[in-house]
Amino acid sequence: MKILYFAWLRERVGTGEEDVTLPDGISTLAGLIAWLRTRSPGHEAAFAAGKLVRAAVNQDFATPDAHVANGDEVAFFPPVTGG
Amino acid sequence: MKILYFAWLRERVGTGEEDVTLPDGISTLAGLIAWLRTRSPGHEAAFAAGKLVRAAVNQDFATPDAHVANGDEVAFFPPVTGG
Amino acid sequence: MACIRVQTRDIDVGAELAAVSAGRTDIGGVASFVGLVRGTAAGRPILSMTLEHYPGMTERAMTGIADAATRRFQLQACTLIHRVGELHPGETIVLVLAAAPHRQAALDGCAFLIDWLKTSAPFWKKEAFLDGTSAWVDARETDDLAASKWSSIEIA
Amino acid sequence: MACIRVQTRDIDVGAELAAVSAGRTDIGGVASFVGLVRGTAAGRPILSMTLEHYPGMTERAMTGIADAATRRFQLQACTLIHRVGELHPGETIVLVLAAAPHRQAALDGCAFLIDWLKTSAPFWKKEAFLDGTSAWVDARETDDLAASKWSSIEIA
Repeated sequence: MKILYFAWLRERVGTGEEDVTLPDGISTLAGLIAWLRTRSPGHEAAFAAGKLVRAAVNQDFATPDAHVANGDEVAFFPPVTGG
Repeated sequence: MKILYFAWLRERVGTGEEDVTLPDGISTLAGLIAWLRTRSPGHEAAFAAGKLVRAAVNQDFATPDAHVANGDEVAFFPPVTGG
Repeated sequence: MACIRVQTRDIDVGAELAAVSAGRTDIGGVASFVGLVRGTAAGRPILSMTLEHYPGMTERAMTGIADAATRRFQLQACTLIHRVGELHPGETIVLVLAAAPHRQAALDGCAFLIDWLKTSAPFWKKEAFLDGTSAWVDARETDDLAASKWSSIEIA
Repeated sequence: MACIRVQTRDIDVGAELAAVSAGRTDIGGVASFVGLVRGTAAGRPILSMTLEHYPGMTERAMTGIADAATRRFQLQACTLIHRVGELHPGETIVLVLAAAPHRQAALDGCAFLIDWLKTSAPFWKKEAFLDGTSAWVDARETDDLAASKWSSIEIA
């Protein structure tokens, strides 16, 4: 699955995009985040911001209980600040 | 004093501007209107619209009890419809 | 910082907007309203619309409205341009611009200015219809209501 | 009738406004909001501001907002243009246009669009200060409140 990072999440993780294979047993956004945090200190630093991290699954805003599967595009970013 | 007419008041009176000398004893806008109505059938037709006539004395919106004197600029017009 | 004009020529909205913010970096937002001549009135096709004003008093009224909006919404700049003379469907009648550090003041200032301009500035419209007739436009009660909402907020 | 764009180049407000009303005589008013880069943030001088977006999702979100506004305010046309990349103080960040037969719908549609654009479209701003430091802009609670007032009206 494709994982995208924006703004300061991108800077902390160190990349804007990575391709990962979802481990068996993970099927929710919350599970995906818990697993991604273990991938590097940068990932851990990005997700440590907790409540300030927003997510989208296949370009729709998503909550932690959202279903995720290989083939999905999942993005993580801070609260939006455009306009 | 200078009297100005705008929009359909101008069309009914037949002129946009006239110079008049205020007769003795008239000192309010209401008195001026009563006198102007007697000047021609066109004036009468213009002021017959009654509540639809607005007025300004020296370029400020004015009510019937407003004081008027020779030297003033008095204008009559319908409710505004700009914008 | 108010720009007030009554003119027969067309209004260049881009140029007016640029003029408001030229050389400044303190403005956060500019809200605007552009009024256009519609092709029909109460379903009847219009050939043209002629706008008349009261030279002198009209500009004074517009200046008064601009000053009131500037004080009330702490505007950094505002522009009121109203056309007069004969206009045709699709043409611009009026432009209002309100600039402020943040968007809510700019949006509110713009709405205030156009509401008051419609109810308090001495302009009169006459519509010429395609069938050869013409008629002065009647003042609309909804316009007076739109302007009066600002007064009640001011008192509250 | 919605025009949605994310672009790096400057926004020509006059041209976008002309495009909305070109060849039409049914539009009575066009309300707009232009957002500009201010020269300071919390009192600190800014050198530049860099805007990032999520290609694909951002345009989808903007289209969704435009469709919602069009339905809700019966807009005849609307335009949402947001810039990305490096911008400098005084430059235009965003343009919103809302066209309707009467002014209130245009004004309300415009306010709705900019409130939602600020709270729901995936854009992120980073400010570079004159002193060499830089920081991502925090989301402001007042923006969420401005957008939420529309939801409560919808329910009422």
